Amino acid sequence: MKTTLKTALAGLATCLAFTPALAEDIKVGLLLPYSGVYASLGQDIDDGFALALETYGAETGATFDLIREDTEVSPPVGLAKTRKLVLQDKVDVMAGIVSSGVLGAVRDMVHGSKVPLIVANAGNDEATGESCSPYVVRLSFSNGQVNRPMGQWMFDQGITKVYTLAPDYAAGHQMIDAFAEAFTAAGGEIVGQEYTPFRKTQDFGPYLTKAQASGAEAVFVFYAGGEAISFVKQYDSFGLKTDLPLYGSGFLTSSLYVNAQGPAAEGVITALHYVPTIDSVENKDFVAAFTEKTGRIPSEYAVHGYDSARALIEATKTGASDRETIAAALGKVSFTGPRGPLSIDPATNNLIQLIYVYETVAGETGLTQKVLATLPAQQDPVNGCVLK
Amino acid sequence: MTSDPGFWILQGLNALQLSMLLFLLSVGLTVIFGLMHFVNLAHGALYALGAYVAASVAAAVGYWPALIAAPLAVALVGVVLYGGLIKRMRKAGPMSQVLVTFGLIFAMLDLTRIIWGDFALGIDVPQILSGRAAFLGIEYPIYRLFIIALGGLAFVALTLVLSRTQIGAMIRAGVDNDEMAACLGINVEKLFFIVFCVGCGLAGLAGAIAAPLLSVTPDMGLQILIPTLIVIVIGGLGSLQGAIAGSLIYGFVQTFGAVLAPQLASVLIYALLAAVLVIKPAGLFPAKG
Amino acid sequence: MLETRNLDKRFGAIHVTRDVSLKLEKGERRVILGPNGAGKTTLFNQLVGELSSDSGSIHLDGEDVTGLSVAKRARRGLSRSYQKNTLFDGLTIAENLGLAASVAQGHATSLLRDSLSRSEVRETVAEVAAQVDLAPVLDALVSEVSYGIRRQLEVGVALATRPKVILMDEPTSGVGPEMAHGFHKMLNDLPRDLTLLIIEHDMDLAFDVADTITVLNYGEVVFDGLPEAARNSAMLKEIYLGSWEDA
Amino acid sequence: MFRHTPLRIATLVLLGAAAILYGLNAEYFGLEILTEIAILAILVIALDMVAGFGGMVSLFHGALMGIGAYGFTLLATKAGVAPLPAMIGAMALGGVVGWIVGAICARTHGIYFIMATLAFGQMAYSYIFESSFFGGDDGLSGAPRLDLSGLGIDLNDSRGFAFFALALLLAAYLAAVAILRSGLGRSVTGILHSEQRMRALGLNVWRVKAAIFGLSGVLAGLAGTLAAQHIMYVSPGLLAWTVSGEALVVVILGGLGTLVGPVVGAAFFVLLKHEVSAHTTHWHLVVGVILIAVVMSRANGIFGWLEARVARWQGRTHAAKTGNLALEGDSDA
Repeated sequence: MKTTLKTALAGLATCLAFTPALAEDIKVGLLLPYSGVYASLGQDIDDGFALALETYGAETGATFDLIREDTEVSPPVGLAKTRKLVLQDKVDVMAGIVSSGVLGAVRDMVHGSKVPLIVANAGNDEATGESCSPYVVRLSFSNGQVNRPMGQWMFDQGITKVYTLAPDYAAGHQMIDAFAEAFTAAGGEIVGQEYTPFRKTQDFGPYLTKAQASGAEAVFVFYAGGEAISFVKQYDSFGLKTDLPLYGSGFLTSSLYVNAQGPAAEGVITALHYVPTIDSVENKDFVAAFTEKTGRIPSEYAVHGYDSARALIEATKTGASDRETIAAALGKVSFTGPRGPLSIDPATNNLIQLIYVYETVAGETGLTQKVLATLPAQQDPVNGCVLK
Repeated sequence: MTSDPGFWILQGLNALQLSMLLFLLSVGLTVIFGLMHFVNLAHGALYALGAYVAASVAAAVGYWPALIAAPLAVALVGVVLYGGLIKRMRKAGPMSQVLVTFGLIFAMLDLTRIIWGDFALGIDVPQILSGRAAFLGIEYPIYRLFIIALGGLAFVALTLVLSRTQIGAMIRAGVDNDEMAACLGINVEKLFFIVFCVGCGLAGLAGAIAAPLLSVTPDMGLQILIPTLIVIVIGGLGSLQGAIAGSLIYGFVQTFGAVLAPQLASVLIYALLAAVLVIKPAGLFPAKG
Repeated sequence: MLETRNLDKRFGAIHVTRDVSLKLEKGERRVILGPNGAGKTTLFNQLVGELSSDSGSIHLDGEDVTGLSVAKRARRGLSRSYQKNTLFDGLTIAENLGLAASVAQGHATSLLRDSLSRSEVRETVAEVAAQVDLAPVLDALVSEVSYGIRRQLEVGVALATRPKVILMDEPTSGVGPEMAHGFHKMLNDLPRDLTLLIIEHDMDLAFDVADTITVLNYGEVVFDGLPEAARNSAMLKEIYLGSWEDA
Repeated sequence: MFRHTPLRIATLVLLGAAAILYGLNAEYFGLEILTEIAILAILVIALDMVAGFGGMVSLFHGALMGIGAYGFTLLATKAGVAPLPAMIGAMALGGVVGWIVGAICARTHGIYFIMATLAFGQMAYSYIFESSFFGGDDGLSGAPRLDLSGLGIDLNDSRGFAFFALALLLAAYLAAVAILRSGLGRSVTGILHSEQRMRALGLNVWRVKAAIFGLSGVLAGLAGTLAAQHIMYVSPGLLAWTVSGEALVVVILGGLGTLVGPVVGAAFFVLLKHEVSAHTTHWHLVVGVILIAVVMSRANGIFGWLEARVARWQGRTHAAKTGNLALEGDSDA
């Protein structure tokens, strides 16, 4: 077997080279989709992670040995790769995980083996709710966290009747539920809801026609990736944008693919925990460094990777160097990054962060994000989480 | 549900638009099958290729050249495929064909990823096709009307070609009985070649017109493949009427299923397919009696 | 034993069999003659049920089997052989015969043991092999043996179901006249209570086995009687000379 | 009809020895691969039973495996059934669903059969994907592994589980051989060679097809229960049509209708996938090209090619010794 052979050779090489044994050589397993539909997200996270190690690596005495594994966005594959990292490579810490399905699949393995996992994307509420674990620390977002503030904010803008649309899977339901709960609590009314078959809906025409006939004042949606592109373009082509403004979770008009949506995305107002146009020193430095390194504007995914590595570095600065101590230290990190001040919620291990409401507008070089409001740091409800 | 007639007209148009897109895609596949008894699972991949070529050309020189370049480029790929693979696999039986073209799907999926990357692409439609047309008290996107018109035009044109021209007569004879057609002095090889390339070109055209509507992603070919297969199996392999009937059935069941019974929509069409196969195993309009 | 009443079959505008009525007694050997396209094979397909009839009825051993499926008719004792070899090519001769015998003896869906290793199946295989002169080549693969042996096996497979009636579609098709006579001798040696309906192309060969002769032309029965009468019939000579030979 | 040729036995013994040797020495990931091969091998044996011996090219087998996996997980977690009866129940479920689908599709042939099975597979996939009872897209976790500690075997250990999977593979193989050699198996082969003739002999073809499809479903269900225990998690991806397609690819790569070939194919496919994906994310391209090359070569897969080579070599020596049987008959055709 190639893998076995490689490990053996690597071991041999280590012996021969006789490097002075570093007490803090930390093995990091990166679990990301390098192929499949989310490969571009995986790449952004990976680039962000690498950039943070370059930028802040010198601040800690530890060195990091990265082992990359492709999860193929498939839960079984992700779980197999996690097991490999834990049992064979004996990593000290893992980071990554784009899809909630993969996170759900690996959670028990992570918890049981007590190897800390820094979640760098997957947003399912349970991961830092009822199935939370002291070994799972999330540096990205939770589905509820991103959308809940929009409920109050939209009501404050004078919108009282909303129609919602999302793909029919767990994340879609969680995003919409969080928004709808907050919106109705503020006094608004959800006049209609539709969940479209996930990854099987290419033509949103029938649903848009329904939304149009619903009597709503605005539409709130969650879509991401290819579905987001189709949705925004079709929404615009039906001419709904003027009479029935489009709001949503910020993934709808992510900087990663907003330019594929073109002018159709102009004027769409969404909320997210990061946009590349945040006006702060930390963010400007980050955007400049990332753009120089990759030639791309960083997306929220790049920030997830960047902050995940940053959190790991912060944890090692406290002297943490093995599974147990890193896990403990990760739960206590706090720093100010491109998205503003971040800290980890001691009750759930989810991070606490600001939410930005932004409008997609035409800029000098394509579309850009105009921040309309910065909503206060969001902490999720405990949702039955007991960290033990 | 609403009693506003405009709502139902709009949904009818949505259904028709989906049907026409599927028709463009399925007609090539079904005629290739009827004539050559060849099952080309890679048809969806050719559609994706058409969309990518269209996206690239449109980004460089605009939409109209893209609409012409995409079918031509895909037809050219068809020429290569025919010479390299299809010709040799014609007599190999359905299973070998399914597998070779399954391999092609794998290969083409990764090739598009290597050439165009994983990021989704989009195309903007020209001014004349953007915006909406108002009629019957409703407003409907012009681009979608354009798709309906194009599909309808393709149906009329193909019907005329098949019923009025010499090559159409040859194709009908070939579908009916290829051995007999060969006896009548028809150059069957050449006929196959032409039909295959035209079929590929139509898939490319479908990709090009779908590109501005949907997002262009590497797996769009896989996503459309199953609906296309359902269309031609329901309609009956090898027949033009079958392709149009299957497309309309799929388009309307899918659209109104989504509107009236969203929970059942995706299972509904498979149940319909299973029912057709059990009751009329050769489809509703089989090419042969 | 086998009787048809007014069988009809049309393919579009073509009337393939027209008002065919036949009656075979138990143990009767009847040969059906007729030029190509006379509807002989269509009639066979109707008899065994591979084609449904437009009108008319079929009776086997006194029972109306018109509406029954192919398999059900076969289980009631109606067996057939094909003009074009329809054998199990990848298997041995013994396995071909055994498969037929095991279907007839009801072991074909048994999961518990190999149907071919059952003693009653093996007995049948041995008997049939003796009847159709296949005993020496039982272990040969069908794909390895000569065409003539395959023709013998074609009849053997039909026999192995131990039927009451066998319909043989040109059993000697494609073999030379000398061998065809040998073939007919083999048929004559079959148990006398077995009813045979045989399509034969060559008139002379027909007289080897026929108790009675039926002639089909354009789907209609144009002659039904004893071989002697057939030999002297002017009408048959005309058909024979007209379109027979060049077919 | 399935025959054990010396080549087949030799291949099996070699494969078995290699698997045991490897299983005793491999590290964690190697054991995962071994388990993956064993599970895939059971699935393709089930598929070869119907496709290779019965001519029923099914795109429903991924769904059958998924049904086994979901059935097991639901019985063991939500219904609180012990793992062993849950396994048996899930296999029975695979058998029943297989029988029903086989019975319905038995009327269709060739490409229509492929399409009909595809339709049923997609129906099952869509249903599970969208049903919250089945956990939807996120799937279900918590599938337990069988407890064999009474026998001194720890299935929570990768090595223990890998050998458990190998043992079940052997059992599945022997079951398939027994089925193919039974009266039913003989009839299935008869149908493959000439469905028309079998019908004319009085066989109820429909019943035989449904029965073999059901039995194949039991084995596919077994593969599913193992997959669920292996990753202790099930997701709708198990039922996707591409899983059935890949299983078919493995059968073809290995050698259709040889039973041993698909096992070889499973080992080859899994190893190839891991080798290639270690070097590039474009492993689909490599697999696609290899598949095209194998099918285009007209050989019956890797093992079929080997058998043909051996047969040619034997045929030469055999003919020299005994003379060709075909020459004995007095052929004039």
